[in-house]
Amino acid sequence: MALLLEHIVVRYRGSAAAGGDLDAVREVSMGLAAGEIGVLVGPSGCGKTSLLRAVAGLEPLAGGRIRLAGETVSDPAAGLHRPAEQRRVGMVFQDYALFPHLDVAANVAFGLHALGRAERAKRVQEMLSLVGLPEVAGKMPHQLSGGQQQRVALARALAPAPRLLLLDEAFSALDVELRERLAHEVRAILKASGTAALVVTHDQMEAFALADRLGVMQAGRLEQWDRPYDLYHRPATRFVADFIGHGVLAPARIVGTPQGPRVDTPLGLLADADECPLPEAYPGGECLVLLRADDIEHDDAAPVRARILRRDFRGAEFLYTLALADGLEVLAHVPSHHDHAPGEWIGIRPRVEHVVTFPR
Amino acid sequence: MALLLEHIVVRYRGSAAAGGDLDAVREVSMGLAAGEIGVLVGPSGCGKTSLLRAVAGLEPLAGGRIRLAGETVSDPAAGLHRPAEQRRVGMVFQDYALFPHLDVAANVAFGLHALGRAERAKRVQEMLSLVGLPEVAGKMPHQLSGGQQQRVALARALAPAPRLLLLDEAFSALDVELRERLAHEVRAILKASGTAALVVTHDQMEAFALADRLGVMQAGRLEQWDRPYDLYHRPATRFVADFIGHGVLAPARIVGTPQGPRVDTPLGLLADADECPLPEAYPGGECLVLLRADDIEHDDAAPVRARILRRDFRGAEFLYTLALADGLEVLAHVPSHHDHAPGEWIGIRPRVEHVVTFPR
Amino acid sequence: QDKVLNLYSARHYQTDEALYKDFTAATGITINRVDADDAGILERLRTEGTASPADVILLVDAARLWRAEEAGLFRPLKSPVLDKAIPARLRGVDKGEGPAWFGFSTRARVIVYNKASVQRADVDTYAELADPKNKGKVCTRSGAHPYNLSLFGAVLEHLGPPATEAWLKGVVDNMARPPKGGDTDQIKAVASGECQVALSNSYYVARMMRSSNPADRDVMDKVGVVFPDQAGKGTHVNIAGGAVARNAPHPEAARRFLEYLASPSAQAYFANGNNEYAVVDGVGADNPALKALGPFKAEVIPVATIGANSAKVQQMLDRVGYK
Amino acid sequence: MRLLLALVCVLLLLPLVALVSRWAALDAEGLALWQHLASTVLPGYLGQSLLLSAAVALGVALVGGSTAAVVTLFEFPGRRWLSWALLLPMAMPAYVLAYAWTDTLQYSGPLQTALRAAFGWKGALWPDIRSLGGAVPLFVLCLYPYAYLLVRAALAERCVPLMEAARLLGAGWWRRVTQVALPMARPALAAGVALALMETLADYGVGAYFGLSTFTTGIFRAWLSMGDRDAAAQLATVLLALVALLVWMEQRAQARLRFAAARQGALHGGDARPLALGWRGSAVAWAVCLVPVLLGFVLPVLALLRLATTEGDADAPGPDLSRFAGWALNSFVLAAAAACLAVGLAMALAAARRRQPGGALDALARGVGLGYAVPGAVIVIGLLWPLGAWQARWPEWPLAGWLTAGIGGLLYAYLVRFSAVAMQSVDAGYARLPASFDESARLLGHGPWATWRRVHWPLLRGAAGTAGLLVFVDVMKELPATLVLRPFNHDTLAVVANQLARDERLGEAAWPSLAIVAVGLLPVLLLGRGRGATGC
Ligand SMILES: Nc1ncnc2c1ncn2[C@@H]1O[C@H](COP(=O)(O)OP(=O)(O)OP(=O)(O)O)[C@@H](O)[C@H]1O
Ligand SMILES: Nc1ncnc2c1ncn2[C@@H]1O[C@H](COP(=O)(O)OP(=O)(O)OP(=O)(O)O)[C@@H](O)[C@H]1O
Ligand SMILES: [Mg+2]
Ligand SMILES: [Mg+2]
Repeated sequence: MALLLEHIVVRYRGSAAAGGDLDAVREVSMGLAAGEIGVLVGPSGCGKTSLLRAVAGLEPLAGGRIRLAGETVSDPAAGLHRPAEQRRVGMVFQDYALFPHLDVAANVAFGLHALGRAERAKRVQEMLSLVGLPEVAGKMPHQLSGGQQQRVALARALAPAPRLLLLDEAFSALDVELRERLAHEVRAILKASGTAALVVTHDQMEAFALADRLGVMQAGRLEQWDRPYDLYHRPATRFVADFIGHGVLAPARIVGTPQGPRVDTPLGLLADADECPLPEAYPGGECLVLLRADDIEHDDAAPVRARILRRDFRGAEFLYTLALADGLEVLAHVPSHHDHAPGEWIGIRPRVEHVVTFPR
Repeated sequence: MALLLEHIVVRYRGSAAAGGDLDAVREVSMGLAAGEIGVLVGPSGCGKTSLLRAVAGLEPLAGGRIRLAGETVSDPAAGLHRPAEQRRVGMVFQDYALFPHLDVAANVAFGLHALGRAERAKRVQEMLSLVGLPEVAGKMPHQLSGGQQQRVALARALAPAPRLLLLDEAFSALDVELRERLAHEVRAILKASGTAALVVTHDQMEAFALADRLGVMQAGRLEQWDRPYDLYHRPATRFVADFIGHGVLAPARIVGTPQGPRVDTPLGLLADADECPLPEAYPGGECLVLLRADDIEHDDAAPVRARILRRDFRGAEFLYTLALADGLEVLAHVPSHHDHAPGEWIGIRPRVEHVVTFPR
Repeated sequence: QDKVLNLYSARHYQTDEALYKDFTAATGITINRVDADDAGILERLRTEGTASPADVILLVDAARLWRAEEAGLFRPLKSPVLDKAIPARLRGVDKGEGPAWFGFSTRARVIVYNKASVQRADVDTYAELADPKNKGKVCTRSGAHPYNLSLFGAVLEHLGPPATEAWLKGVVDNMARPPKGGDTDQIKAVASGECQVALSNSYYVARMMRSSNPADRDVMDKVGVVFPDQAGKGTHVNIAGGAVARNAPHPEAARRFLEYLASPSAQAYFANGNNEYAVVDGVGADNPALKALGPFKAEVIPVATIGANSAKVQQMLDRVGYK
Repeated sequence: MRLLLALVCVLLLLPLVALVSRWAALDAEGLALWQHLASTVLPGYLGQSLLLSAAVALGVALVGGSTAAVVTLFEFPGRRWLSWALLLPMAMPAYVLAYAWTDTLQYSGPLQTALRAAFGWKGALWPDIRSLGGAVPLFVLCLYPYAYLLVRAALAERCVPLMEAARLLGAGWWRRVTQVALPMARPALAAGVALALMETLADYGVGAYFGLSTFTTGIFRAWLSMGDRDAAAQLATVLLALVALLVWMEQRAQARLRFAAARQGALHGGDARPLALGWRGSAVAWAVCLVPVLLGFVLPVLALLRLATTEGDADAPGPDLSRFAGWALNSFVLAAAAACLAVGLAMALAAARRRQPGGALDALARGVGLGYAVPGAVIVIGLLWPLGAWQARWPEWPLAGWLTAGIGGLLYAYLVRFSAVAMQSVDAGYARLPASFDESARLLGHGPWATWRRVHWPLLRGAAGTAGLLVFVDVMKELPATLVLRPFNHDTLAVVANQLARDERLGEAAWPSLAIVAVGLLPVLLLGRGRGATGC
């Protein structure tokens, strides 16, 4: 394991006036193999940054243990805390933290003090090219745009080839195109060098694209730590189901049919779903079922009809917020050539591949 | 017009060493009616922040003119520059810029000095509730997470009810859910009060959802300023076509058919497309056609086959990068239950609603 | 034969340089010197203890000389030369090994007054400074200054505590303004009319009388000088003196230096260079200012008593509000 | 390293501890003395000291803060020149300023005499400057540069985005200055005012000359007149406790702010654009800045020159240049050495505390910071006591002899007293570095030393320079410790000036006083030239 967290706790001491102590990270455990990229998502203030800082060695642990490449680096029980500068961990901060007194090249070269002058210059150029800024080497940080600063910070963190890379919303100030390109290239670099990375992002697309392992945090806890596909299709908790993608949890009942158990939803029986639980799983079969926006198809011929409450243009498609006759709201992705106005009634049909249910 | 820019130019003076002077914004013209929300997107460093700063009065213009609600506020030719504090423009900065010596409530109240004490307190609570942070009023900024700080900055900018609101990546540190909710509520507030807003974002989904007018900037120029739907489906320049959404520009030829002109692409004739230009529009009909990822359907029965180069999981769907037999690369969105491995050949079919062509 | 002499001096007179130069020229002994205020010098000496490099200590206040002797910082010296040259009342008490210190010059605490507004007869005793007839006329430097403390200590010896405190109270009541500044400032204040009567050391008066600066002579034209208490116990006199340090590494050089200070040439310097009264009889008669001030009757009082009184005096000052 | 620093701190605290330890010597006689003091003069001492320090603190905050704000936040013709000139009064020792102004303004001085002669007026034309009311402006004039320097540095590095945010929220320049810029500079202002306050409390020269009954005067009376060193030490500890209380209160009030500044990205490399002023604004700016320079430097220097040229005794030898060079060199070497040591110590302490806040080192450093409030002569007592005890205990190791044989003892005393000055300046500088800089450096493999060398030092050079300058001029002006602890034949300008002044030869004392000012100006010039007004 390149990185192993065991029940780590990060606590901020606070005055009673400010609400007392706060456990920003609670008993989080997870592992990352060499070359793997882990991604953390979660609502604002859920403790992502705090977790990264603990891994970097910038916050002391209040409990648990952190192991980097087999070596224990934080273990408050044993009084162990390897200082940040000895962990060989690279980090890009949410606020970049470029050194204002150094130009871009010197910022990037900062971690390369072991290298010779020529080699260092070469590496700096290499990194700056990687982040698409080969020409700004001589500028000062304050002369750069937000996105450019972020990229310089990334180049600086990558330059010394750390054994673990921590990225805290490192692409947030970049446009989609650049962000995808960078994510790809960083991914390639990490894979080639077998470097593990732990990435925080708010962009779920990016999370899915980048992650070997994806985690969802909430209020300091890691709710699920899984492969992206599984996390999307088999969310472990209601929170994860709700947080990932667009969807609603609709009341449903599991019924036995000759073909096996089926889920009876306000949109009708889910026919071709895998992995349907048995009716006995819930009292009376009553449960909640996850209906994602892309599980619902627009089909004028469908028996179930819904009224359009809101329509959000999203480029390739519209996101419709729909109300069934009984008032239940559902979401649906509809290609953008189906252009219906709010207020209209349209036919919809569920098309759920993976049934995800929770107790009511 | 709530905001009218006429050929504005923003220039940064630079030493020769740092590359000399730089026109960060070049001859940009645009208008926003009262209550309208304009959104600017564009690659990192294209001048979005500079444009916003010029509108706010934080950067002097090197040319052009800015009018706010009919009143000229910047006009270098006439030597006019209304100071920022007199423009009644609210702005949320890329780096939040909360006052570290004031607690959250005092930060939000900063622009409300004209109000009475009780009224002020009320307004502060109102704004904090709006951004979902009613309980942090007494905290200091450094005790908040990145996203919380961003929301406080938003509340601070909204509190004095400015006549124009400028948001510079104001939602970038928020998770999708919160971001969508906030965008909606801000939108509602702006609409209700007839306040215009100019928003910079990197999230195209957000741009589409928020914008009444959407603009794409590149290298200081405003390439297009249009309604979102039009911008997506009728990009004015190759750059816009490329930048918005996922797509490729494929070589094509416009041919006359009995049913009228049609575009002949490597994927076959685009059958049911509107607005196809006449073959005479390009020499020999040779042109580039925009093929977006959602213009291409996976259909095993289709005659055109492509090899999967890369597959990116994006939650609801996969983004496939495909190579045709002749080597041309195209992108396709495919629902995530169609799970094919890289290297496989699959059948694809174009389904283009709006034909967008450019000269080769 | 010692070739150096280490000197701790509280004499703050730049003109003393000449004195030291002459000594070196005469004896070949070079002088290493530190000068500071009396209290600091003694503090340093006390701390350095046996390791002190000091040979000779020069102080400018009798009370301090006495206190240092009490603290055992001095080494008594039997010197026939000094015994002969210096009157017994200006030496430490010989407890068998010789006196612990020797006075080399004296200065009188005189009264100056504004000739235009004050009758000499109204200010010719210290007691009259407290007399209601001089109300609003008196100015002095701070009561806590050693020169004043020494004077008041002597008064205490003469009058006893209650009368002294009453006298001090009277002086405070007569003040034209709160105590501040130095003696020269008081003289100038008298001349300018800010106040009419003041206390000063004799050598400041003499110096101004001899000054080549017309402004100074102008001042002196306006003021009169009285040696107080000529009809009584005599004018208060303070002593500047020296001693051999307890752990002097060069006692022989120290002895030679002290003896040199009692020599006519050194004594003449005290009188002419610094306008002090030489302790050796007959020296200094050629200083025109001192000559003009004329001979006077000095009070005779054991230095030890003045030294022992200063703490008591300070408390009285505190009580009567003499700043 | 931490241990070494802690050891140094303990060493520097020794004299203070020695002072406190004198409470152990409190006996019946001592108690009686305390009763005497409490029933007679103590309330007066306390009252005058509090009044004086409150007024001086207010004045220093006003003059220092406003001048710093004017030269950093606004652009007007002559701004750079003024921002340099405002440092000049710093080179002027308080007692010299007191002589100069007293001589000019006193009843018997040239001005009043001439006016009386010319117009036939009688009596005092204005209240005596030698009073509490006169001491306040005097202290303000020579101490405001502390606040000015620290605030100027803080404002020059002020956070541009914050000022912009305030503008967009409709705040005019007055609100921006008072509600954003100055509060952000508050740690610096507080540090400057604290220094001025401690210096005021520790002052003896002006207090004695003006006949003030301050606490320090009381300490000296107890020591010199009553010969009671224990009482003096006990009084000094009361002063210490008072200052400690003040410092603690201010630190508590600032705790939140300091932390905030340390976490936020407060330092912005961007160029802070000062607001251009019209001619009317420029005139006001000139007035605000010129008055302290005139009153605190130009006029006093002229007065000194007048004194030196007209008051001198003709038969006294005039200024002897070769001797002046020697004195100046002594002064300079001492001041420079002390400045280097103090700045080095302050930097090391600040770095160590930043890396690991809280704990014993913090407490020790705070204690060392109090040394500045103790009058130099009292420090000397506190320093000599333990030395004397050592001497008595181990005569074969004559520590005291060694220390006074060279400049070691002097430097020790200077450090005890002036470390606080360097620490305030350096700490104020550190408070402006966001923690994320350190964190980035650490994550890039830099240990404490490398981080210091490559991040802290380049960003703190300004603060270190300021610290050095402050210590330098303070040592130039220092008197009591220098007087007592210096080695043989090692006179400094301050010592010589003092000798002449004690001999009431103010005319001649004017020359070395002017020389102090001149030598003190050297680093001011260097610092002013090396960096522009907004540079730092
Ligand atoms: N220094 C601190 N002192 C006290 N509380 C803190 C501190 N830093 C963060 N917190 C609190 O800890 C919680 C977690 O903060 P953290 O910065 O880890 O969140 P996050 O997941 O990174 O959020 P975001 O996505 O908004 O950046 C928040 O509630 C925050 O207010
Ligand atoms: N103060 C400055 N001095 C010199 N050049 C600057 C300055 N600020 C920005 N620039 C340059 O101007 C260009 C536009 O910067 P701007 O901040 O407007 O970009 P942006 O579109 O906001 O980018 P991002 O999306 O990365 O925030 C960039 O090339 C940047 O390097
Ligand atoms: Mg965060
Ligand atoms: Mg930007």
